[in-house]
Amino acid sequence: ATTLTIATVNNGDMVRMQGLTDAFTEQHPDIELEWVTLEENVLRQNVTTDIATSGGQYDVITIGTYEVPIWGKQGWLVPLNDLPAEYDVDDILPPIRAGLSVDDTLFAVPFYGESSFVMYRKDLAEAAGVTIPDQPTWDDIKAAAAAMNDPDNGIYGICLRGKAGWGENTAFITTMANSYGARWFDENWQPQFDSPEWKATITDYLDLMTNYGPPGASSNGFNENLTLFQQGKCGMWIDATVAGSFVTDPNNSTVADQVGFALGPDSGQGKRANWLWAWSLAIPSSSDAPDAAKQFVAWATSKEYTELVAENEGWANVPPGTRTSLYENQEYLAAAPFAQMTIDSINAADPNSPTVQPVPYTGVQFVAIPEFQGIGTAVGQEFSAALAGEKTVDEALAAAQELAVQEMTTAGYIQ
Amino acid sequence: MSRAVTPARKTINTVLAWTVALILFFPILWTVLTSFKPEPVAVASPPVFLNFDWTLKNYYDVERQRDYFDYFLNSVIISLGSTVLGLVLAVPAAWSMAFVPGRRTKDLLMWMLSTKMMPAVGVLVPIYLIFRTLGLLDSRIGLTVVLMLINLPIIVWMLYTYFREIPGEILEAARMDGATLSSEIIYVLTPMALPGIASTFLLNVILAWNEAFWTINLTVTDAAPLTKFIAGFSSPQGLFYAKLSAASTMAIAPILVLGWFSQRQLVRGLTFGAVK
Amino acid sequence: MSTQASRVAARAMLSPTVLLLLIWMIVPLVLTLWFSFQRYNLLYPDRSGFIGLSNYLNFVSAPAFWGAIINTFLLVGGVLLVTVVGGIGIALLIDQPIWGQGIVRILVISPFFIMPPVAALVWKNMFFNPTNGLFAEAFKLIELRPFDFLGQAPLGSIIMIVSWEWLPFATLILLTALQSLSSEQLEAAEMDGAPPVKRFWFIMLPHLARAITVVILIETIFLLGIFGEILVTTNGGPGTSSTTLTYLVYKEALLDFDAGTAAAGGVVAVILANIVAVFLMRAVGRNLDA
Amino acid sequence: MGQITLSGVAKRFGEAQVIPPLDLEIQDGEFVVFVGPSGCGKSTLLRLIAGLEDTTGGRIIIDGRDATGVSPAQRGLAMVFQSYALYPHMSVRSNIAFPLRMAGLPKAEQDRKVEAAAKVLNLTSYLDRRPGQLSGGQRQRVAIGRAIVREPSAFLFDEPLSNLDAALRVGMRMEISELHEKLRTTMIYVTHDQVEAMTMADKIVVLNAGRIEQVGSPLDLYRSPRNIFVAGFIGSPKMNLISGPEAQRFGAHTIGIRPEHISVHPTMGEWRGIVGVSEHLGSDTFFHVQETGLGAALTVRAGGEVSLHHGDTVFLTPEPDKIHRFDQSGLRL
Amino acid sequence: MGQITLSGVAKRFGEAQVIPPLDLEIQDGEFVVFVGPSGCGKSTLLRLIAGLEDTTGGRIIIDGRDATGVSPAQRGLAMVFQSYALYPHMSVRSNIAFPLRMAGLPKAEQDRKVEAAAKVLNLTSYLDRRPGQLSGGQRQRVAIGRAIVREPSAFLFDEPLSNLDAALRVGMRMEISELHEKLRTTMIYVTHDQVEAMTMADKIVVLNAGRIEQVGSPLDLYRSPRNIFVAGFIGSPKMNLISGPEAQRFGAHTIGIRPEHISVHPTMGEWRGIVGVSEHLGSDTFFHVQETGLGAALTVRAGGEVSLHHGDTVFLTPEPDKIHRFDQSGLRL
Ligand SMILES: Nc1ncnc2c1ncn2[C@@H]1O[C@H](COP(=O)(O)OP(=O)(O)OP(=O)(O)O)[C@@H](O)[C@H]1O
Ligand SMILES: Nc1ncnc2c1ncn2[C@@H]1O[C@H](COP(=O)(O)OP(=O)(O)OP(=O)(O)O)[C@@H](O)[C@H]1O
Ligand SMILES: [Mg+2]
Ligand SMILES: [Mg+2]
Repeated sequence: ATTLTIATVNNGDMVRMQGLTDAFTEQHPDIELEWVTLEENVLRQNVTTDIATSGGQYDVITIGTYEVPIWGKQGWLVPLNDLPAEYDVDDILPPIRAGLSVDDTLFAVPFYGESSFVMYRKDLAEAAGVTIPDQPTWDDIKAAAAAMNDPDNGIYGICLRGKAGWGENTAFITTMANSYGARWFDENWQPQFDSPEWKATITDYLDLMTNYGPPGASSNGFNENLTLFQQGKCGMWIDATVAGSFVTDPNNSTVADQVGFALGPDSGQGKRANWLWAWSLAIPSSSDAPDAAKQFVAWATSKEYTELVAENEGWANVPPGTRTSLYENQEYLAAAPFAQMTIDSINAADPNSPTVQPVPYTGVQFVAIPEFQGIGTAVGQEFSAALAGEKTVDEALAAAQELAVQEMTTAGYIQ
Repeated sequence: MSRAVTPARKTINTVLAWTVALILFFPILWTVLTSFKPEPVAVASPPVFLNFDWTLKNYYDVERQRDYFDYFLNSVIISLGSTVLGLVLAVPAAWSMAFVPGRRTKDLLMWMLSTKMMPAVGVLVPIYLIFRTLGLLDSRIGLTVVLMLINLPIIVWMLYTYFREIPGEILEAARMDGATLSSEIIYVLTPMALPGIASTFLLNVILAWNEAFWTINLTVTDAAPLTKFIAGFSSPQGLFYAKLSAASTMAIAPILVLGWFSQRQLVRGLTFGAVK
Repeated sequence: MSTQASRVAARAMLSPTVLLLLIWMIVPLVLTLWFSFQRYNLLYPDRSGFIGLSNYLNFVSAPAFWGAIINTFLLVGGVLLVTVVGGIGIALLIDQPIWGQGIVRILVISPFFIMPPVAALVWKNMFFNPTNGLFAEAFKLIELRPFDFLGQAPLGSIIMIVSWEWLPFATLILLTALQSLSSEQLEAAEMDGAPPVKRFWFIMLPHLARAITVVILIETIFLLGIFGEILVTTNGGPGTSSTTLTYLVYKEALLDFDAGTAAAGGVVAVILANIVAVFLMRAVGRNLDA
Repeated sequence: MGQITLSGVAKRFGEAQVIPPLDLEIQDGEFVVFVGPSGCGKSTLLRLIAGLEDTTGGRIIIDGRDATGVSPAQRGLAMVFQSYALYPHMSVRSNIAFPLRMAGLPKAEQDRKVEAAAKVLNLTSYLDRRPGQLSGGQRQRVAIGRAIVREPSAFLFDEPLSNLDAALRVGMRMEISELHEKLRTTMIYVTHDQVEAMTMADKIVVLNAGRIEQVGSPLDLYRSPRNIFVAGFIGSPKMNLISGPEAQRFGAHTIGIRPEHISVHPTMGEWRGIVGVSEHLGSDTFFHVQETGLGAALTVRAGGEVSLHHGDTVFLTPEPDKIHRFDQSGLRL
Repeated sequence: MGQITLSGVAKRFGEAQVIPPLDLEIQDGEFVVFVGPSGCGKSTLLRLIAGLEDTTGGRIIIDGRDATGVSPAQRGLAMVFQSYALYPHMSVRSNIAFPLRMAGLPKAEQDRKVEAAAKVLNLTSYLDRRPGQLSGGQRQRVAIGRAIVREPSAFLFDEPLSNLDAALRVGMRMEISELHEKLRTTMIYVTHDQVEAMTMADKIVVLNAGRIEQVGSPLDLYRSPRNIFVAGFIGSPKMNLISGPEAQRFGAHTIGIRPEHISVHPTMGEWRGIVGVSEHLGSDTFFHVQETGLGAALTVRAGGEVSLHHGDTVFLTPEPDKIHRFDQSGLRL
């Protein structure tokens, strides 16, 4: 029998998939599955080291929209253009599919996709006498945060990511910057942290967080904020659309029936603060069982699998954000109050034109170059230092600019 | 000083010592307690100590997600294997250094220790490439060897300090009695140094068990020990304190229990020559 | 016991260990040195070649570099201070006759058995977390605004975690050393009119000198390599306020996958570690011989 | 001054009564030696006097003041330990100065006193060494130096010479005796070496299982031991003890006669026996004479020139006035 | 058999010539004792014979066979160490059986031999104990037992009794002598205790700084020491040595006279002096007589009954035929 070693990230959907693979192995008795489930950072380290050195340890890997284009270009991933017809590649949401392709060659299939949006507490908003429109501006958000903030009772107006990391605070702040008209690099790859747009972004971000945010926000990531929101400690939370199902899950959320959703805010410049991300399954070229692996990834991202989940766990729990057909399914739309907002958010994101001004890179909340992980994290650390009160806005931006210039020069983008 | 300690004095000491001990132990206790709480209770404010609905659900969830036993087995194999292998190499080496010391013996020892100063992250890529070439990635053997090499200097040093306490005359006596070198080591030295060897063994099993860089980076599934197990629980989505606690408890319990049962040997031997 | 035969045997029995360690040291070191002069980013297999000292320049001129060196010393020094002072205190305490000595000892040494990742996760989430952590709850109890440990005092918090992990080790060694102090010496000092504090200062502390050096040596070796705790708790931040040298190398190696710069960083770290080592070994060597 | 009185002093460790209540009077300036077999309580008694152990009963009076509850440092006594108990990390000078430093004496005075003590003890050229660099005898002298500078009212020694080799031991023995001669301070000295006891003591206290068997001058004990225990303990080689008919002939249950009080003759004498092992020391020869019909082999001391061989028959004659007689319960008659 | 010949045997440790080339002949069955001051090379010489150290020169011939390069186990010698060097983790039985086990003897035979040795040494009832549960003397017997079972051609002892207390030492001394009497195997015995040397040896080898000062029977050495070193070393208390005019009167550079060969008289005699420290042992008294005008204090042995006090004037008379005369270079005239 063939053994597939599958590296996955330890989030709820992936863990759920592990529980449902009997269905797959029954169909494919000659394939055995071995799971490596890791925290995101560890997963990325392990998988990158392996794939870059052709270690050949994995047959299926879970990677994001950031890695796929880079690795695809390197020839490290097996092309997936030959998936069977019943897979219905065309059903995949176009922005997602675009993010997972290089020159029209698909290198990974999406397991779930997400954008970001605003989640808020209807009850608190009502009590505070504010309304949050479905398409809010940052001013709306500020006003609402101020109104709902009640730290003496353990309720904070807004929870945002503060923990340093290119996939953590940098991702969020980049989308915010996009909506403020800022960009990472100009067309000559010159870092732009010295621009007024960035200064406005960070100033507002810090204002929000220091005035209305929870304590210790500089170490809050997705998960910390999720916990806070589920405990009812946040008035608003702007984060991944997948959180929609968690905050409305009565088993884990104390505020399940009080959550409202809105699109990512804008500042009237035509871009909204929302990202695009898909955890996807890909097959390293170094895999020794690419065919079996293909069968697996096709199964795991198929409509059939979606139905399987729906059958076993309910429609609210199916992996969202990958297929058009899902958002046409009435059962799903009924079970998932956040579904419409999710698909709208996804469709509002454009990896090829993330911000107001032109940029030389693709990616909404990241820059799809290999150096971005390092730079993005280092910049994120500066922001989190500013959030922790260690630096002023200007110092943080100056430091970000300096290190970005240095890295980009070293990497040869800036001649 | 065997003067009677007054009961008052003893009481004060006892209270103080217990306070310190409980403070130091509290994080572990809290983790274990939390592992039995339902997730919402785990983050309840104010914190709940004992009066909650004790549940094994977290353990069940954790076990359902991962085959704990596979990881556990790897941890056992790798930590015991590397320690035994290390001892096999180190006993003769320490014999040489302790009983036939040369002018350079001290330097040699210090050099061995200095090999531990190389930051592991800096050499990960070279080692990974070597392992790939040798086909040792994700193999218990490879990991065992690496952990053995990492701990070898410590093993040698510990054994060296114990051996030096053994009077050379006893080995000479064995030699006069017709023992060959190997009989001398097997029948005389090793049994005599047994407390020291036991303590070395324990310390290194603990160090190997808890090693979290090479074990995470050089394994995938086949050889993955409990450190890798934990790496999958550090922050999943949603409330996770209770599950994290359950996973943590499962990862540390075996070595903690081993440590408790053998703490006497460990404490007795843990001197590194600090006590003459 | 130095007959020709035994010397030959000694050399034969020492050589496997020495040889293995030599290989274990030399091979990665040589490869690291080689990489450190190469442009070698795992993510750009095509861009490679000799680039002289650029990697070193990059590493050393990174904005975080000097801060990292200072942080490294602060971390190592801080943990050493806490564990040695605390270790002496606890050793003195549990050396006294008390009720339940065995259990107290078991409790005290327990943190030593905990895997560093678990320790870091538990401390971070269940203690330091400013909204859900126990410390926050404690602050609330005394009506204070919760303190954001990892945000406001990142290095201090990490020192606290690492000290917690290493305190038992220091305590154990110091306790054994303390127990080896002949009671006659203490009695002599008592007869000589030294009150308890002076007995500690003039007799016990000098007696512990050797043990303290050993604790410092062993801990330093392990502490210089610490980055897992940092990774889990603060990611080196906020800013670079908890970035140490090792963490910086980690960042190059496993975040940027820049094997070349990481190698250069590794070499720099090795050099610095060895400078520390030379001082340490001198001190220890002297203390161990005496 | 250094007059010490123990009245009813007792010590028990848990269940074990190590010292049953005992009384003892030590005069100022006396050199008192405690002897007895191992484990008889010599050290314990000394430590009770020093204050290093608490008594479980009775009172210790030092110079007329009840010192029972007083801390060791306050009793004004100095102790020299078997292991020397020097502070290994301090120079000889600092070791000797330590009690003065603790007493808060000015530095200059400390130096003066240390120099003076060093001179007395011939340590002047070693003052800057560490104890580890000294020979056993020198270490012992440092320990004594540390005791002297305090000008205690009495010195307590616990087997101070037992870690030294034979030759050094003889030397140090004399040095301590001379020191006593010079200082005339009370000294209490524990040993289990009876040569030390005999040669050094003004007064020997023989202990056995915590009880005092006899107190007296060395020659008193040698000449008129109060019981068989003391008779056997004092004198080397041991006194020959004979029970049975021969003893009854002297109207006693047991008689004792020391090896040096028996004369040897090849052809005539009181007892007949066969030479066993003989030990020639040059100056003397000790013969072990077997098959005497007295129920035990006798040890006999003869001059260095006497030449007898293994298996020779000899005749032995005790000096009649040197025969010790003991009753059934072991007491001297 | 156990005839051992050293010819030109030398040993250096690095720069230090510890043993300059020396020759020595040991006959089969002899009991040879090496004595000398600490550090003179006694142990080193013994270890050279045992093969535990390599010689740096010369040849060691055992029973006519050149054993210089032979491993310790092959030389057929057994050694008893100062520290006993018992295997603490083995029972007494296993300790004694160890050499047999190493030689691969069948189990039954091992048992037989162990029982036999245990019987000789009175260890039968302790066979199943661990060394840690034995007293010092018993341990030493086990060490000897381990040596006996190998039926070696010679026994080597390195200060086997120096860790025992005085009383036990005397007993074990006799036991070893008796063992030699019984086995008649060559024994080489290192000690720095001259009483042991005198009482046990057939032949004493006096070493000084690695050189042999004199070889001879105990009484030879006592009566006619070849030089001042031997004269001072053998005999206790030490021989009194007098140089200067008084020695010239006897036609020598230095004369020596032992304490036991000087008689004391309160009013008349050859030399006049003042009594210093006196040591009363009961059986004997040693007086240290000062201010004799001879350039040194003299030690004098008198009977136990003689009563002289510190400061008394006494007169001393040496026995003329017991005066030893030495020339300028210290050699006997
Ligand atoms: N701290 C203690 N706890 C219990 N028993 C003790 C303690 N110290 C001494 N003993 C017991 O008291 C008795 C007397 O001991 P001590 O040390 O006074 O004897 P000693 O005459 O000095 O012997 P030695 O000549 O061997 O030094 C012994 O039986 C010993 O076991
Ligand atoms: N392994 C060695 N390396 C260097 N020098 C040594 C060694 N062993 C012994 N010596 C030196 O050789 C000399 C003789 O030592 P040895 O042990 O033979 O003396 P010894 O007569 O047995 O003394 P003791 O009576 O103290 O046992 C000493 O000066 C000693 O320092
Ligand atoms: Mg004692
Ligand atoms: Mg010797």
